[in-house]
Amino acid sequence: MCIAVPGKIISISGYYAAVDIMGVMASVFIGLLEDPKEEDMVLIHAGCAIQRIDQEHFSYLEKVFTVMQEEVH
Amino acid sequence: MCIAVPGKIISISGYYAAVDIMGVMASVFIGLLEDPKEEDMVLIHAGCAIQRIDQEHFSYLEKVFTVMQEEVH
Amino acid sequence: MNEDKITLAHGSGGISTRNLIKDIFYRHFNNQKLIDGLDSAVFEAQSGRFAFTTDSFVVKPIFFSGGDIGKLAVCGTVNDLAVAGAKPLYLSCGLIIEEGFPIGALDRIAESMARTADASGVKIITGDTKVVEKGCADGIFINTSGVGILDKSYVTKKIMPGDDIIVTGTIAEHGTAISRDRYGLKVDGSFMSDCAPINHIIKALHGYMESIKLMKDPTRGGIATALNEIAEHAGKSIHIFEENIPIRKEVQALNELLGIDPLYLACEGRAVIVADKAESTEILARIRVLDDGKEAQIIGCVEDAENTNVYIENFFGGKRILASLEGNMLPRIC
Amino acid sequence: MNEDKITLAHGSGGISTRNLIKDIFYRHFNNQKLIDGLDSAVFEAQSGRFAFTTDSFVVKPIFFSGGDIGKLAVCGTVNDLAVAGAKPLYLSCGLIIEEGFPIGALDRIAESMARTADASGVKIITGDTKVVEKGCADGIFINTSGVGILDKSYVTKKIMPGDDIIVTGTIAEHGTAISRDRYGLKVDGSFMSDCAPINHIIKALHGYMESIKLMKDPTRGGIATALNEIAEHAGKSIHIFEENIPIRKEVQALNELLGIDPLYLACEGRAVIVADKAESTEILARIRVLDDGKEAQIIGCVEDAENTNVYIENFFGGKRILASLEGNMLPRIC
Amino acid sequence: MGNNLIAELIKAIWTYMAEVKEIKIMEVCGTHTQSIAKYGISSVLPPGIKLLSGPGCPICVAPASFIDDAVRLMMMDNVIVATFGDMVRVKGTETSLDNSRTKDKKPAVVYSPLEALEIAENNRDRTVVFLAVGFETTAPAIAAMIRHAEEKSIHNINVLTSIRLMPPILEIVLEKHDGELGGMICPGHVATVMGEEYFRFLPDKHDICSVISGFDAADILGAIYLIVQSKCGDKKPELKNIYKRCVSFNGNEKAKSLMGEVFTASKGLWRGIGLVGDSALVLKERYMKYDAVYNFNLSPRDHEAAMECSCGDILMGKRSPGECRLFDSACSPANPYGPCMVSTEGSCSVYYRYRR
Amino acid sequence: MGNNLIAELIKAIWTYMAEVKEIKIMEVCGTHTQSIAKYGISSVLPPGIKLLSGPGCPICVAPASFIDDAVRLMMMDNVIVATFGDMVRVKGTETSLDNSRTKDKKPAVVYSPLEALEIAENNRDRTVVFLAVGFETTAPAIAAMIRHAEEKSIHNINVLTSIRLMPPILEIVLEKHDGELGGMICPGHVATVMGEEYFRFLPDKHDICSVISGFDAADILGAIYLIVQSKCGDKKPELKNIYKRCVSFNGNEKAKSLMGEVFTASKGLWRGIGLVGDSALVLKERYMKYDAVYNFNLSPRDHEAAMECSCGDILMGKRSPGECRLFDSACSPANPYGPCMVSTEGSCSVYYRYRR
Ligand code: SF4
Ligand code: SF4
Ligand SMILES: [Mg+2]
Ligand SMILES: [Mg+2]
Ligand SMILES: [Mg+2]
Ligand SMILES: [Mg+2]
Ligand SMILES: [Mg+2]
Ligand SMILES: [Mg+2]
Ligand SMILES: [Mg+2]
Ligand SMILES: [Mg+2]
Ligand SMILES: [Mg+2]
Ligand SMILES: [Mg+2]
Repeated sequence: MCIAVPGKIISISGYYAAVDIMGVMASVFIGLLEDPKEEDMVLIHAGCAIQRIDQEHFSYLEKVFTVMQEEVH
Repeated sequence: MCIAVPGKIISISGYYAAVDIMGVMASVFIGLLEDPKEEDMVLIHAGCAIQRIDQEHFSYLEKVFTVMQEEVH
Repeated sequence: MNEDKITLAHGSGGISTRNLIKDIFYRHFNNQKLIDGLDSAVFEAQSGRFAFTTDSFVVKPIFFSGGDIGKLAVCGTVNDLAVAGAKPLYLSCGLIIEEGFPIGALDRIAESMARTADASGVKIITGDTKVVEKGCADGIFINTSGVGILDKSYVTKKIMPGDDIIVTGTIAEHGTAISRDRYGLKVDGSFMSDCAPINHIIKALHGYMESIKLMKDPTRGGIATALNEIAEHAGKSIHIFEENIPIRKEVQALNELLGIDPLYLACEGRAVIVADKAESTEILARIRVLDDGKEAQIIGCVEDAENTNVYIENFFGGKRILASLEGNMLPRIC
Repeated sequence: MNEDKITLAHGSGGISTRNLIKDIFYRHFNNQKLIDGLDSAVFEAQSGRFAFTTDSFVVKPIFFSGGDIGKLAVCGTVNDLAVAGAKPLYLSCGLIIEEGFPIGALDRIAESMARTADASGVKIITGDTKVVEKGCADGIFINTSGVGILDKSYVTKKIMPGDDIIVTGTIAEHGTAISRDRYGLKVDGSFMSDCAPINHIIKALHGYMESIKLMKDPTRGGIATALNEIAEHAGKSIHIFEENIPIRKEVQALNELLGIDPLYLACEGRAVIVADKAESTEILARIRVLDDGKEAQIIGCVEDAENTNVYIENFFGGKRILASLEGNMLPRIC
Repeated sequence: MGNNLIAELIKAIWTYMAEVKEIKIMEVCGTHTQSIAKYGISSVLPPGIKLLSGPGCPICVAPASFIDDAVRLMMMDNVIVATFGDMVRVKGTETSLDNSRTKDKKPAVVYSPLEALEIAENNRDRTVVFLAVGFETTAPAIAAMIRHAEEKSIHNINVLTSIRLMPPILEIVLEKHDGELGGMICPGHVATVMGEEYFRFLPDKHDICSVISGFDAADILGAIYLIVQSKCGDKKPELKNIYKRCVSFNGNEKAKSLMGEVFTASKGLWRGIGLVGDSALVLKERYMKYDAVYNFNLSPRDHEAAMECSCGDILMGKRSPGECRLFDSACSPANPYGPCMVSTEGSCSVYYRYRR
Repeated sequence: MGNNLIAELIKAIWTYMAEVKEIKIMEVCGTHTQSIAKYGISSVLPPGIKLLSGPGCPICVAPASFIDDAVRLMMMDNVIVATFGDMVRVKGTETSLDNSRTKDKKPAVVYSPLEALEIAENNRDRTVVFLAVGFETTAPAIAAMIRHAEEKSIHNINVLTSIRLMPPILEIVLEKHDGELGGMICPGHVATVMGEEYFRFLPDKHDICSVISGFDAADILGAIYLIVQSKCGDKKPELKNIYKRCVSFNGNEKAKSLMGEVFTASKGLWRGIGLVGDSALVLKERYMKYDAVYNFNLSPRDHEAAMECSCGDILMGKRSPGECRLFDSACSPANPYGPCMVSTEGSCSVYYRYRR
């Protein structure tokens, strides 16, 4: 129901930010975020950043999987 | 200023008549004529018969010309 | 087909487009070159000189007395090939259709194209269908392009003073029928477009190609415009005798009623032929034995004035210049 | 030209039409066959197999990133001839113009057509101009038809399981650029139509024609639709490897943003080639040495399933059917 | 004599012209102008005969503001403008009906005023405005249409009138010419409606030989013959009627009374000429409800901005079209600037097509 | 492990399924449905896993009367209807925006609600009606647009809302299923906004193993892995979040508070399902001036005529699209009848394209 794509904030100007989405620079509304900053990775839906992406959790699934599989064996 | 063509009344129905204009049958308004009749030759302008044509005067110019030319010689 | 209107999907290039093409065009145009064709159709031909032409058709109304846009689209291109001295071989059909156009009407048009193509011995071997949004076109537009191979004995030749000018039939039939239909005029009488392939007429003149200098079909702009184009092409003036121009009495009458000059109204099944004087009467005779050539006439000849005007002379010697069409024809009353 | 808009008189067939044709088309297309042509253009050719194709172009916007309707109209037909294995020779140009269209824009379009024709070595030798009332068309529509002569060594051949499928460059460039321009998306990045003649690519493959089974240009409906057409033509299934499809990162990104599948977006300067496995890598190498062939890839191969489906498989072995386009592509958000 | 008549007439004209040498003849009616061109009449006449075209095209003389109003009405959502075809391409101050046209808002071209009424009957939710243009010939047809609307209680028909009368403008023409004109060919169809007597004032008051003529080649040549002949010897200028097959002494009484019932004379603005008293027909008070000027609250037409166009002089026969500096540059049939170029029978348009 | 993760996940799933044999898993989100199809997920899974698609496409569940109103508004002269692309082809009772479109009256397709506001700014003489459709993911963007309109005093923007909430409809789905479902893949982007806790009720109240997942192949396979794994041995159903990179415990507080500021929950009509209490977001009283229903006096949407379409059952996972008797006859992507066929992520449309 809600296509969203990740992007990186390059520069901010008021409610909008220039965001790099896999090489495409788009103007994205960032008024839904608390204190957005340049370099932040954000999730973009309907032209709005709806959340900051937590890069620390990029491999979360892999970690969970590894732990669980190890438990079995 | 006023293109008009001759035609012959074929049949009458109220304010309108079927008129034969050189082989074309057209519906023509005849409300401007006093007592129009079938077989009448009429002069048609803007979809209206504006006058009955007096067939007796068809050769009027020719007659005038002949008389005048004879006068000279 | 469980839908009755053309939708944008029919022009998307996807499944709907393919189905439409199969259901309508493959069925009616039905020939192997079309069905085999992918991006292009393929045909074989011997060495020679080829004729290539194109025309788009935007006629309103789409269905008119004596024809429809499909018949017209085939005749128009067949005739442009024919008057170039070519035997028409293959046609393309490019459609631009307004969203919402009735599929039933499209089917009738395709059927009419197929019938006319058959009658003139050509095949429609490649096509394209585009659909545009409602309001972005007016019903349907058809482009046909055509390829033909030239009669070996025919080349356009230098037009000389004294050459005769033949018209193969009565003029202004198409333009008059369309005007009548377009303006919804309440007149009876036989007004039918002359829309027809004329390649068989040209074919009948095969033996005379050495004496034929130039041919044209007097479509848009009528015979007046065609004659002016010939004069300009020849670099000579033309002298026409008004009395000799074949025109039906009813056509004359309706145009007089409307204040329109029939010399500027389109023919869609006639040719104007410039022929060497020495053979022009024979050529005329050859045309007149054909069913649709009975009304053919020599209407004038080429002259050697210093200009490229077309002069038209009437029964008592009154002469005027017959100019090319300017603007459009509208019914006049004043 | 002292007027700056197209009027109905420009389409009347009279003097205004003639002047327009001379001022714009004779000037830009400037070739003797066009100028000599009366009802048809005439050209000579040797015996052989000829390709004939037609397409109408109704693209909006008329001027887009990387091209315009005129360039597209020439490329489209040149490429349809090229992928049929033909050397493109001559084009026709049929215009339908809405009354009020700026003559300046028409001039730019004609100039662009002429430049593209030059670049691809074809001549526009016959044309037609119709003008329709304001509101009866949307700006300008262009039909081009084309004639080419087939490479003697090329015939379409039976497609066999194991044949490779090559695409000559990155996909979806045209469709993406047009979407960006049409919806006025506020994104930066290099989005340019790939609109270009590809006949020189096919020409470079002259030595390999014995090994080439079929070629297609994946225009309307994109590569997905072209592959389905090939599968249906071959009566075989096709297996594509998603990873091998050349697509620029920005194009991928913008389409992800819009929720559009780039496999359904038009290319206007690419070919899909079905080649015998034995020579496919050599053919690929031959394409890759060309300036505009560097991104060419073998994207999959023909299989012998019982159906004519196109299967697409991804990096982890996930497989699905890639159907033909249904309906139209619109940007999605949900 | 039959068709030979024409040859005889031409011969006689040449004979008389040996004596007369030079003569200017004005044809008042645009349809005469057109016939003269169409039949190539000038080409068979001696060079001493100069044919001038008078103010006889109702399209030519309609003021620019009339077109402006028509365009404005056409652009209204609930209005259909119905008109004779000729009016469609005439430019007003800036544009024409044709150039303002869109797919949905375009003029309905009619052949008869009664067709406009029919359109109104079939479109009861909209107002049809008929552009009522013409001279005495057309006025009865327009009057009949208004009477029909009244009888049938059709209230969604309006007329925007620019109906003009012949005698007042001819007075002005003849005043300016002051004896230069050798004769006048009178409009046969105006006379058909109004009667022979309507033009009696021409010889009686202006001492000019006048011939009421039809529109065939023989009719026109006959009129020229009579005028040229009258110059030989010392004859008093007369009114002659050689169109007796259509023109009676009193004309069409029924048509005249209908005109009188619906219209009244008023001052009228002539394009390129100006205001002329009693030269227009406008709706009588009691038919005001059909008047577009009244219903749409349009400004009265009582003056017109000066134009660069030479139409005024052209209409007066004081200049020929070729002498207008706009001719064939800013003004051509494809892009008419002045009114004489737009009607196919306007002097400039005819000159452009046939005499260049 | 990297890309190898996927291979490992698939292997593990096959291993567990040797024990589990059969399982039904529902993905609620339409974007999940689409990803599953796009990645060919089913093709790498053991045949015992049946993936069902729930009511997670906001386009699919908008009532027919909503489209009817949108079409009516679009046809008004002074209204511009702005919408996400997906809505354009959906049929209402009779027709869609697409099929009613003319050259001048067509929907403005926007990618963001804020674009609709821009259109309003640039067309001050017209009213822009934005078709505000979506779930919790989209609602904050719509709320932000309304707040912006307020701040900038733009009064010519309206919204026609069909915003739906997940929990109430999931309650209904799970009531009907009554233990048949082996697990639930929770919508990752709804959770992004609302937080992990938003779906806690699924295991707690309905005893179903639930995984909040992203949309990559690995994310989806990971969710399936976790669900299948949870069936082995006697484990208590849990809520798991493997989309931690986007989904925090409480979600986006700022977005949630903005939603709360602008919207309030209300009963909502779901196409093919009926009225569901507290399942819709509508404008709060104080933002009523932006409500198209209020401004254009539209009828409330509280019931819907029965449809022949099986959408209700499809949405519930009780039938597969192939079982609808309209499928591929009266209903296809080219001519969609029911809502599940129109969105490219609607169950029927996806099924039509990829699984036939
Ligand atoms: S040429 Fe044109 S501008 Fe000049 S007088 Fe004639 S109509 Fe008027
Ligand atoms: S196939 Fe069409 S009608 Fe049937 S359930 Fe799906 S969307 Fe509804
Ligand atoms: Mg989601
Ligand atoms: Mg192609
Ligand atoms: Mg042609
Ligand atoms: Mg032609
Ligand atoms: Mg095509
Ligand atoms: Mg021709
Ligand atoms: Mg083609
Ligand atoms: Mg093509
Ligand atoms: Mg042409
Ligand atoms: Mg008259």
